[in-house]
Amino acid sequence: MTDALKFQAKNISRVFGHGKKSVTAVDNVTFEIRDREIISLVGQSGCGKTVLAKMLLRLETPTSGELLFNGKPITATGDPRNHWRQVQAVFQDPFSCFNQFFTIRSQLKSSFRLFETKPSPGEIEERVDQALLAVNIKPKEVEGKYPFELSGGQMQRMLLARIFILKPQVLIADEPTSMVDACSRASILDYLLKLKEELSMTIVFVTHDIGLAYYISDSLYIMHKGKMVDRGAPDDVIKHPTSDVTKQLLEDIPDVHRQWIARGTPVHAAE
Amino acid sequence: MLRKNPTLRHILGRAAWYFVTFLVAVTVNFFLPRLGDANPIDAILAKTNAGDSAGAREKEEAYLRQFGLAEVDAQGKVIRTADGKPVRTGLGKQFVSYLGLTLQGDLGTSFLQFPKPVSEIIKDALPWTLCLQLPTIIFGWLVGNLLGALAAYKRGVFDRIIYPLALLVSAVPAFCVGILMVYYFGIKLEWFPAVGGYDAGTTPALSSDFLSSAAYYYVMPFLSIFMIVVGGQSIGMRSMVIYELGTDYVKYAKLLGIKENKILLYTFRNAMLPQLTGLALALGAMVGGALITEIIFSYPGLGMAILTAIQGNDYPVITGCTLLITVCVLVANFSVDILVGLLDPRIRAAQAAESN
Amino acid sequence: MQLVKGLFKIPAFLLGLFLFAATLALAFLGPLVFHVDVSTRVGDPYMAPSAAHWLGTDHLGVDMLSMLVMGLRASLYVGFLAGVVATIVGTLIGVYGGYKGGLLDDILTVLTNLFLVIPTLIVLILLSSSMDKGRSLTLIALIIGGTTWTWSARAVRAQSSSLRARDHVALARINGFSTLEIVLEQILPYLLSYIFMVFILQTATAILTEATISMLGLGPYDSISLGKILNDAKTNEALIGGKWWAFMPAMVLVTVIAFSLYVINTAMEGVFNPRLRK
Amino acid sequence: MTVSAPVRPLEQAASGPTPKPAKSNAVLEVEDLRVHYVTRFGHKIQAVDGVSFSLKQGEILGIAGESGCGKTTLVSGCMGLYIPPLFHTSGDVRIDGKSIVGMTLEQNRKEVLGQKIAMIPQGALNSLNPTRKIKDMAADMILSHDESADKKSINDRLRERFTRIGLDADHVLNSYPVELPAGTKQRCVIGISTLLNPKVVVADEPTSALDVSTQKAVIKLLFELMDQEIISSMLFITHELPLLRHVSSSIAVMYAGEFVEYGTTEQVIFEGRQPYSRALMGSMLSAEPGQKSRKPVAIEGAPPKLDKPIPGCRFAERCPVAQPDCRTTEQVLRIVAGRQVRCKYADTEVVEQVGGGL
Repeated sequence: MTDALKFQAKNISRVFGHGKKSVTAVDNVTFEIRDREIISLVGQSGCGKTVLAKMLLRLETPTSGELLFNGKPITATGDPRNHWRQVQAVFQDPFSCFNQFFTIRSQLKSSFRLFETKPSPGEIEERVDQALLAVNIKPKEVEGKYPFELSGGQMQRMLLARIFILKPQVLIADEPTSMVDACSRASILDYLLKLKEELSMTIVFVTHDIGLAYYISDSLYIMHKGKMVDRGAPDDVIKHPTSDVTKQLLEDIPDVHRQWIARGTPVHAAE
Repeated sequence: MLRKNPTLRHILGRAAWYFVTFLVAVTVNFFLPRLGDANPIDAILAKTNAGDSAGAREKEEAYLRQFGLAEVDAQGKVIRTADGKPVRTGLGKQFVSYLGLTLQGDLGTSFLQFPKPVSEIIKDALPWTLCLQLPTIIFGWLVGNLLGALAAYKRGVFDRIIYPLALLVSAVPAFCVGILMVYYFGIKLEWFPAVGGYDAGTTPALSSDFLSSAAYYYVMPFLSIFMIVVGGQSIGMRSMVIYELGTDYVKYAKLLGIKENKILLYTFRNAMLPQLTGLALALGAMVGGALITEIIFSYPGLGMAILTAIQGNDYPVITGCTLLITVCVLVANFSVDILVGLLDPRIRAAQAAESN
Repeated sequence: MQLVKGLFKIPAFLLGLFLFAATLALAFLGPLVFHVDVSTRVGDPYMAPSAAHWLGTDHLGVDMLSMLVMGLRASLYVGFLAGVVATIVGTLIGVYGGYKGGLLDDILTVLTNLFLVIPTLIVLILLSSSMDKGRSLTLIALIIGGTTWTWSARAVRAQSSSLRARDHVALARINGFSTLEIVLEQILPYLLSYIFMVFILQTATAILTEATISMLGLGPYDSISLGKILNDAKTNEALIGGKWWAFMPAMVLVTVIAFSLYVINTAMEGVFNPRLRK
Repeated sequence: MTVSAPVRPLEQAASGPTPKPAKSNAVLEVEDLRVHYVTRFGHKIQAVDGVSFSLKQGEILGIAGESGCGKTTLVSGCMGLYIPPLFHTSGDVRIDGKSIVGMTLEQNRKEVLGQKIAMIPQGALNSLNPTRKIKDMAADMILSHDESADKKSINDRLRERFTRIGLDADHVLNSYPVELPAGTKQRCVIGISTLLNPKVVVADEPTSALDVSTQKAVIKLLFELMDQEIISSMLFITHELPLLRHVSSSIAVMYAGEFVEYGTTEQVIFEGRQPYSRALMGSMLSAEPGQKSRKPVAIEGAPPKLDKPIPGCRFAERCPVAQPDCRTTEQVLRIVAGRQVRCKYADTEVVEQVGGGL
């Protein structure tokens, strides 16, 4: 089953606006995502990676091209909820991901509304506890707490706990590390790996940091101005980048073992 | 040329928008009074018909023609049915003829002061209203913004006095300030004339007698509107300046060691621009409030003209005045719109992006 | 909750609340203390205040205090009804347009902007002058509410369209919430304090507006209102004649209501809304 | 030293990375600085608690730590910006040998800010006045420090400086911020901050909101300003410790208001002797081929709040190798392996269990 394709995108594009004002966010992109694989969409801000992720989530529709999920068009099931049972997401800003008027726990519990057969109340409580423990949070710690009472790292883990409850086939992780302190990024990535290992999940990891992508993924897609400019297994992409964009991205990472920047280099305007 | 100049294109776009708004206002002006149960024209016609004298008949004929209420023949005579009732034109046709006349500047004839044209009544009243409201609102806006900025910047005692005071003044309805002034300064203390626009002994002319008496009568209505505008504007400006003082660019300017008063100018200017937009939006309300002030002081402007017209069911005068006020407010809005675009680079950039 | 507690520590808020409660008390508890009767002439026109008639009589010789209580009730009724109408219409249009976006939002925005620049008072004058006999208090309230909603719509729309882009809304969508549920659970709670403030302002504005059009002689035919008392005083020369009791108490009441509501609103804004503007 | 705190071993040691500053070339000297602020609820937070360092001519000092470690408060303290609710508790800050503590705000503005010590802010994008042309804001900056400057000379100076930092001076100076792309705005901010050739430049997370490519361009520009001797020394504040490998010559790791390790870049990055700085390094990821097998370890929890004194080591709560006595014994800065370290076990193998090592 490992070679089965989860997603297949054939020449998909997404254009916003129309006429002279139109902006092409995703430009004629073709790719596939295999089962039980972590793929990373890497690129600078504004490269179209988030729009692409939203299309996989069925929150945006491609303006042209074909997007298949499990071999069928993504819109084949009329009710998008069928899609969301199988494809879920965590977002960039954990603080804006929760509704500040409800407790964390009640918001986690609302995930169960996606279930076709809703478990009993007792089972719901139990499964929430399990999910919290899976992301290393003692259920007591957050009992009765509201989102603003937790730290950014904790909130990001709450989002992941939600995924442990829903157990979707595919997880779209849109920049889940960019709003957390540098030293807690690693733990977020570890949970993603855990989801893949323990729940056989397929994960789409969206990031601007090729280093993080390299660490976690089974294949890399490099995007630039709406186009896919490079792709392949991480080691191939890193060692033999075929596009200048990838080379530049690699070059720009402040690696401790390599000469990264030198005093006295000429300055060019950064446009 | 239009392609090259986004500002000009923006101005033309706004002008077109305001013209559409004007047409809507004209439509509203025509249809609203005809919605109700008491169509004033019918009421007036009933009154004139009651006499059934030759004079009344003639007057009725004039009304019907004037307002396009009845079908007329080639000679301009009203066509009548066998029992002498005029053949009424449809509402749509009436509207078309009303629209045509309005765009030509013909607002019809007054019922009460027949056959005086509405435009003449307005011509007498308008200068009073303009002279009272224009300087008051502009001057009050400036002073209000200055006080608000000072309150926000100085905080402390200054703020603790100005702010609640402004809050009180702005909450007091315009007519209450007017009533208080008429009662205390006009009647009890007799410092100023309580009502009217000029001495009964003088007639409107460019004589020094008339002008000095007009100035004397001007003081109280001016002050009463002025206070309200100052109060409202200073509250808005205060919160805008407080907001600006907390922005990143102010923090950065402080870190650069830029002088305090320079930074203040930054914040004042940037806080002023949204206030300008606020002025445009508030104009309608201000003009309305000021109309009531005119009535309190029996000031011979449009407010009094409307009041008299309402009391006498003088429907052409009512719609004429309301239309004129609407047009004034639209023109003022349009000017402020353009002015903000010219003064604020952020809005200019947004406009340029919009019209590309 | 902490915010609400904080609110009750602000002196200005407490002052506003006290003043407003006092006017309510006068309107609804007053009749328990003194006799209210506005249909009987109890004395000569414009009798000065006395022990029997604490605020004297009006131009017809009716007890002024009774007139005030009834007028106050009418004004509060108009303010409340118009405030509710304007807030509901404005919130519906604002939330819907802001959250949904698209063509209908564009149309609603154009419509809102259009009626924002046409002076409300003018529309009110035109409407009221055409309804000579049918101008009941309720109708006036509905007309005021129906013409002033544009302010709330504009304000609410701006807020809800900024909320729409937030991640918890996207998360609720992929959680299977319906649009209605999203609006009710994800958008409205954030707007609630804001909508309440809008309602307070709309109420204050409606009370002032009613007073204004009553001053123009376009007041309700079926009721006394504070504006009508003022209009009567003005047309029957109480002002020129120095009969202060005929207009001063009504004026003070209008001012106190408006002032207390404004103060409550400003205090709430300071607590709930320090940066929401952005 | 007037503070009667327990005698710090540091003061006896003369051979740290920053030996007791010789008056000759220390530009910025911070001596046992303590800064506190008062919260809305009246709690006193000792955000900077006894920090000492000195910055030499031509040196770049990196200050690293998580958010909530007191980095930003330290910056305000160094600039003399004691505006309530921020207060100076004790200690001294000297620039060019002259103390800036106790100056009035106006004196500080005129003589220190922008002139001797300048800040490159975190969010450069909103730092420029949106309704003022770049040249006017830059001119305001010059005029605020030198009232006699005439228009012509200011103009020439601006054109020369903006050209030197790689901008189209004529176009950029006559633009409003909204008309410029983000990268150019960033550059303008750096240009304006360094207009008066300040002795010390403080870069407070200048790159944290940027993607890697823009980050590199910003650091390149700062380097060039140093090469051209427009600026001479710099404090570089960041939460990404590895970045400092390429930026600074020495690094101070800050935790809970204190320096916990302070040494040369090589020492701190590659052979840290303090659990926190080792953990910081160990939590970072790298894209380098061959590094994939190395497993980064996150530091769980968050820095303490500092509203009440913490007995013992402040990091003990989160330290993976905390020993029973760590929570009770107060830790002092002492010299271990040629750098200052605040850990009782710094010279033992215990610390080496922390962080994977790179």
